[in-house]
Amino acid sequence: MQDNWEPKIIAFVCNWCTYAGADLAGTSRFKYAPNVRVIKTPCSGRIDPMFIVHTLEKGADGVMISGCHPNDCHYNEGNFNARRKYIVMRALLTQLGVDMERITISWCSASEGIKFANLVNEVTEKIRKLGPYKDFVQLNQSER
Amino acid sequence: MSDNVYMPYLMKITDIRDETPDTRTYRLEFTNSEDADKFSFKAGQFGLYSAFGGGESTFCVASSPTRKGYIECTFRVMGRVTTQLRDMNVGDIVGFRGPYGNFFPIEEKFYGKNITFIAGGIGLAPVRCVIWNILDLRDKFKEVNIVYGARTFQDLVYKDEIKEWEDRKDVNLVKTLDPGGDKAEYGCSGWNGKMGFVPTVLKESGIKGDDGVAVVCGPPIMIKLTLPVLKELGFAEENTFTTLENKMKCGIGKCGRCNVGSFYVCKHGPVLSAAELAQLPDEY
Amino acid sequence: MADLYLTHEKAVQMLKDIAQKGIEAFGPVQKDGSHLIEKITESSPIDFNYFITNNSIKEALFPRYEKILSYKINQEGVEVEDVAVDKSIVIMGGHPCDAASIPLMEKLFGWDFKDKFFLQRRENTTIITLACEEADKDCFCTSLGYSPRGEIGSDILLERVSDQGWKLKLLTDKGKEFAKTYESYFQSSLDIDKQYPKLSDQDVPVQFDPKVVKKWIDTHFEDPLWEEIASNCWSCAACTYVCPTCHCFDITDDATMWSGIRTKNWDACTLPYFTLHASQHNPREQHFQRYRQRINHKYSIYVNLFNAISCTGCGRCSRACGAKVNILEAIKMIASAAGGK
Amino acid sequence: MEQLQKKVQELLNNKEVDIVIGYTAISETETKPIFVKKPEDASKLVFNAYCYNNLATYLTRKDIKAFNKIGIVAKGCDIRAIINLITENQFKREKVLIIGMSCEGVTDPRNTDKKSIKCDVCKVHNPHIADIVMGEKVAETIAMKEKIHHADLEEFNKKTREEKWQFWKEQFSKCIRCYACRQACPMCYCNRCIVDLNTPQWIDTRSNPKGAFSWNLVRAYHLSGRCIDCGECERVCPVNIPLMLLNRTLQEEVQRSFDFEAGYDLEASPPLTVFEKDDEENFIR
Repeated sequence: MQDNWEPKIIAFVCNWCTYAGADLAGTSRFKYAPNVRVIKTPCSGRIDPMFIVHTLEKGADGVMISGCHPNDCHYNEGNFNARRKYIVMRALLTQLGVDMERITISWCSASEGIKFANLVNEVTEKIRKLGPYKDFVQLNQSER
Repeated sequence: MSDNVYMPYLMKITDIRDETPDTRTYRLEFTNSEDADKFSFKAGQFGLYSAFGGGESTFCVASSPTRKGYIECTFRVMGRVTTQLRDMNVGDIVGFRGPYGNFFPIEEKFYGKNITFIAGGIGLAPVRCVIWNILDLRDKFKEVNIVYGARTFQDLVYKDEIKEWEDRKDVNLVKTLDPGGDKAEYGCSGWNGKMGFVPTVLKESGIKGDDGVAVVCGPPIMIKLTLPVLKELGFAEENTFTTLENKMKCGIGKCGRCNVGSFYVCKHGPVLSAAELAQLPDEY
Repeated sequence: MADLYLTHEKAVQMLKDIAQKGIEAFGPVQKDGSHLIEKITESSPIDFNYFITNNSIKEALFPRYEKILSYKINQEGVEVEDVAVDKSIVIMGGHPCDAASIPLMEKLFGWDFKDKFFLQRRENTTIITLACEEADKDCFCTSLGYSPRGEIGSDILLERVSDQGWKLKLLTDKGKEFAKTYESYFQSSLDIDKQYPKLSDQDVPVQFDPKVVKKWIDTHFEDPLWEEIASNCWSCAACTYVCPTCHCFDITDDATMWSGIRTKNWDACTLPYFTLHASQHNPREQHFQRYRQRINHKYSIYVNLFNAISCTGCGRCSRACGAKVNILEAIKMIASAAGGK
Repeated sequence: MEQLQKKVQELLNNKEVDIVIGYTAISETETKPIFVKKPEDASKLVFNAYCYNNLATYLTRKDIKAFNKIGIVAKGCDIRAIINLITENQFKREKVLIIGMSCEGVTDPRNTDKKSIKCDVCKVHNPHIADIVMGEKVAETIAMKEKIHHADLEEFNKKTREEKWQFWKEQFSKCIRCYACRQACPMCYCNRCIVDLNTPQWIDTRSNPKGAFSWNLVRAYHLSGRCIDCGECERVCPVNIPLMLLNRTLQEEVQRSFDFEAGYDLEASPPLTVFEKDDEENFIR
C-alpha cells in the first residue's frame, strides 16, 4: 500500500438532519478528517442501495449513510422505509462477500455535529487500517 | 482511415441553431483536411453521430451535397446521446461515421420533372437536404412544390429557410399547422399558412402528379396516410419516394436490427419507392 | 503424413501450454454440472467427456463484448485510438455444427464493409472440432446438409477412436501447420476401440426440407401459426446467446470524464426493446413477432442475402429454452403447414 | 388426469374462462406450458412430477392479460406467485381461476430421478388458495408458522467473506446477460427493467464482470420479500449459476426481520412497502 494513500469515503446524507449536523460541525470548528465527500440527498429514504454498489464500483474505499433518527424524519417515514431497505441490502451484500466493515449506517440529527465529526474520524481510521478496497477495482480490471 | 469500419471521422461543431425547444441543428466541419477532401455523399444518406462518452445516434445528413466543406444534422433531444450532444457548444468534437445507405435517384428520376416534397415535423430534415440539392440546380427541374406541416408553430424547423422558399417565385410552398397549432403560447404571432393535417392540405393544394416525383418524410402515421393521397393525385408509386426510419446501431448491415423482412434499412434503404414499400411486410 | 493421435491428458496439457504462450486458447470446461467453451487458464477444469457444450465456440471469435475503439477527451478535443486484433487463437471442443457456423458468419461480417474484429480474428484462429459421438432429439444438423462428422469450417477434425483419445484429420494448411508446431503432444499410435465411431449421418434423421420451409415463410408473414409456435416464449435471449450463428450486437460507450471505450456487445432480436424507436414506437411489440423474426432471419432473410441458411441444426436453443420452445418442432410445424415432408 | 381434462373442458365450454394455462407432455419425463383456448384441446393437459415450470409468469404478459378471465393450473408454489401478483395489484383475484393441484413435489429438472430441493421446504403441498382443488390430500411436512430453513444455504454460509466473494466472482463471470432469470420469474414483470434504462446507466449492459455482478445483485435485491422460492431462475440459467442461494438468503432475512413470507396471505402488503416502528436496527450507529 503506497504510504501516501488516503482512504476515499463517500457519505450519502439526508439534507434535513445529517447535512445540517455536518454544517454545525463545520461552523463549530470541530476537526474531522477530510477524506469524506458528502453527497446531499432529500432523505435517507432516497438513498437507494444501488448508490452503495455504484460508489464501490467507482473505486471508493468506504461508504457512509446517515439520516434523521426514527420519528424525526422531515417526511415522517423516509427513514423507516430506508431502514428496511438497509436490513435487506446488508444481508445481500454480506452473502455476496462485500466487506461490510466499509459501510457505516448511522442516524445523526441536525444538533449532533459532534457525533458526525467523531463518526467521520472513526470511520476514516477504520478504513485506513483496512487499506484500499481492491475487490471491485479488480472486477473492472479483469475486463477482456 | 484505418481498416476499422467503426472508426468515426472527427468533426468540429462550427454553428449551432435551435430550431425548436427540443430540436437543434449542428453544422460540422472536418478537423482533418484530407478527410474533408475525400468525403462526399448523396442526398438521402445518413450517418452515425457520436457524442464520445454517450454513444452513437443515427440521423440523416440534413445539408445538401452541393454545399461543400461541411455537413449539417438536425436532431431532437430524446435520450442519452442526444442529451449529451445538446450540451455541447461550438468548437466541441463530434464523431461521424458515414455516409451510409442509399440515396434519392436525382439524376435518373428527378431531372426534368415536377418535384413535390411533403414533410411532417422533424421529417423536414432529410427532405431539406434534397430541396437545397434541387434548388441549387433549379433549371434542371420543372415545378417545385413543398408541402410542410408541423404540430404547432413552435415545432416548425428551419423557419428562416421556409421564409426563403416562400419568397422565391420558382417554388410553390404550402405550410400548415395541426388544428390549434397557431396559439400565442406556441410563439405564433399571426399565421399566414393553412390549418390542418398534411394529407388533407395536400389533397386541397391542387398539386397534380402527372410527370411528377414525390418525396415524403415524417412520422410513420403521416407517411401511411399521405401515400394513398399521392396515388389519388396521380403520382405513380415508383415515383413516390420515402425513407424508413428504423432503429439503427451499426449502419453497415451487421448488427441485425433495422431489417423489414429482407430489406435492411441501413443497406438497401433508407430511401425506397412506395412500390418497394408495398412489397415489404407490415413491420415498420 | 503418418496418422496422428491425441489423448485427453495431452490435449488438456496442450491447451494449458498454449494459454501460457500468450495465445488465446478456448476449450471445454466442466462447471456446475455442464460443459462450457471458455478461455483456458492454468486452473481451468478442462474435460472432454461430454455430449455437447451449453454455449458455442462463437464466443472465441465474436465475444460477449469487445472494445472496438478507445478515446481520450481533453481541452483540445478528442483522440480516438483503434484497437489491434492481432492475438492468435486456438479453439477446441466445438462440434461440426459449431464449426459450420463460422463460414456462415464470415459471409455477413464480410458483406461490403469488412468487420475486421471477426474476419481478422478468424484469420488468426485454428479451429479443432470434435466429431459427434452422440445426438439427441433436438439435433437436426443433417436436415440442413451438415453431418455429425462434417468438416466445414474446421482446420482439424478429431475423430474419437477410444474413450481416451482421437485420431487427427488435418483439413487445412492451418491445421497441418498446427500439427507440426505441436507435434510433441501427438502420438503415432493409440489402441483403437472398435465401437467407435458410434454415430453416423443415419443416426440423425433428416426431418424437413429447408426450401419448403423458406417458401412457406416468404408467403405467410401474417399467419396465426407464428403465435402458436411462439406461445410459450417469454422473450429472453438464452436461445440467441447460445446459438452458434446468432450475430446481432449493440454498440455502447463506457466512459469517465476524460477517457472511454466503445464496445460491441451481444444483443438479441428476442429481447423486447431490440427495435424500440426513440419515438417509443416499436415495430416488434409482441413476443411472437420477435420470435418470428428469429426464424425468418435464419431460414429466409439470410438465404435471400447470402444464399445460405443461418442455422446449423445444433439444437442448443431448444435445450437452453426454459419455456420449452423447440426450434425443430417449430420448423416441422411450418413444414407440415406447407404440406411438404 | 382425466379429472383435470374434463374439468377444463367444462370450464371452457360454458365460458367460465377464456383461456387455461396448463402443462402438456413432451415426453415421459418432460412437460411444457400450453395455452388451451378450445375445449377439445383440454385432452392435451397433464399434471405429474415433471411440471416444474411456474406458469404464473405468463399472467403478466400483454397478450394473456388481454383475456378477461384466465384459468391456470397451479401447484402450491405457483399459487404463492399468483397471490403475490395480486397483492402487488397486477390483477384482481377474480380475473384468475386457480385450478390448484395437490403436489407431492416436482423432480429436479437437471436430473429427473431426484426431487427438487424446493419441495423439501414446501408448506403448501395442498393448495392454500384455489377455486378448484384436484388430487388427493398430501401430508404437509412443515407447519405454516415454522421458520424456513434451507440446507444448501447453511452449507454456503460456512464460507468466509473472501471465499464468498471469489465464489460469486467466478459464478458471475459465466453470466451472459441473457435475462432468462428475469423473464422466467413471475415477479419480474416491470415494463422497463432498471437494466433497460440508460439515463442514468445504473447497470452496465455488457456481460463484463462489473456488469454481471451489479445485475445479479439488483435482480436479487428487487425480489426481497417477493421471491416465492419456485427456483425457475436457477433452472433456466443456461450457465447454471446457483441464483437461489441469493434469493433464499433474502427470504430467510425477510422472515427473520419482518416475520413475513411471500405469497401466503392475500391481504398482506409487500414488506418493503410498509414498516414497523420497532424494526431491529442493531447495526445502525
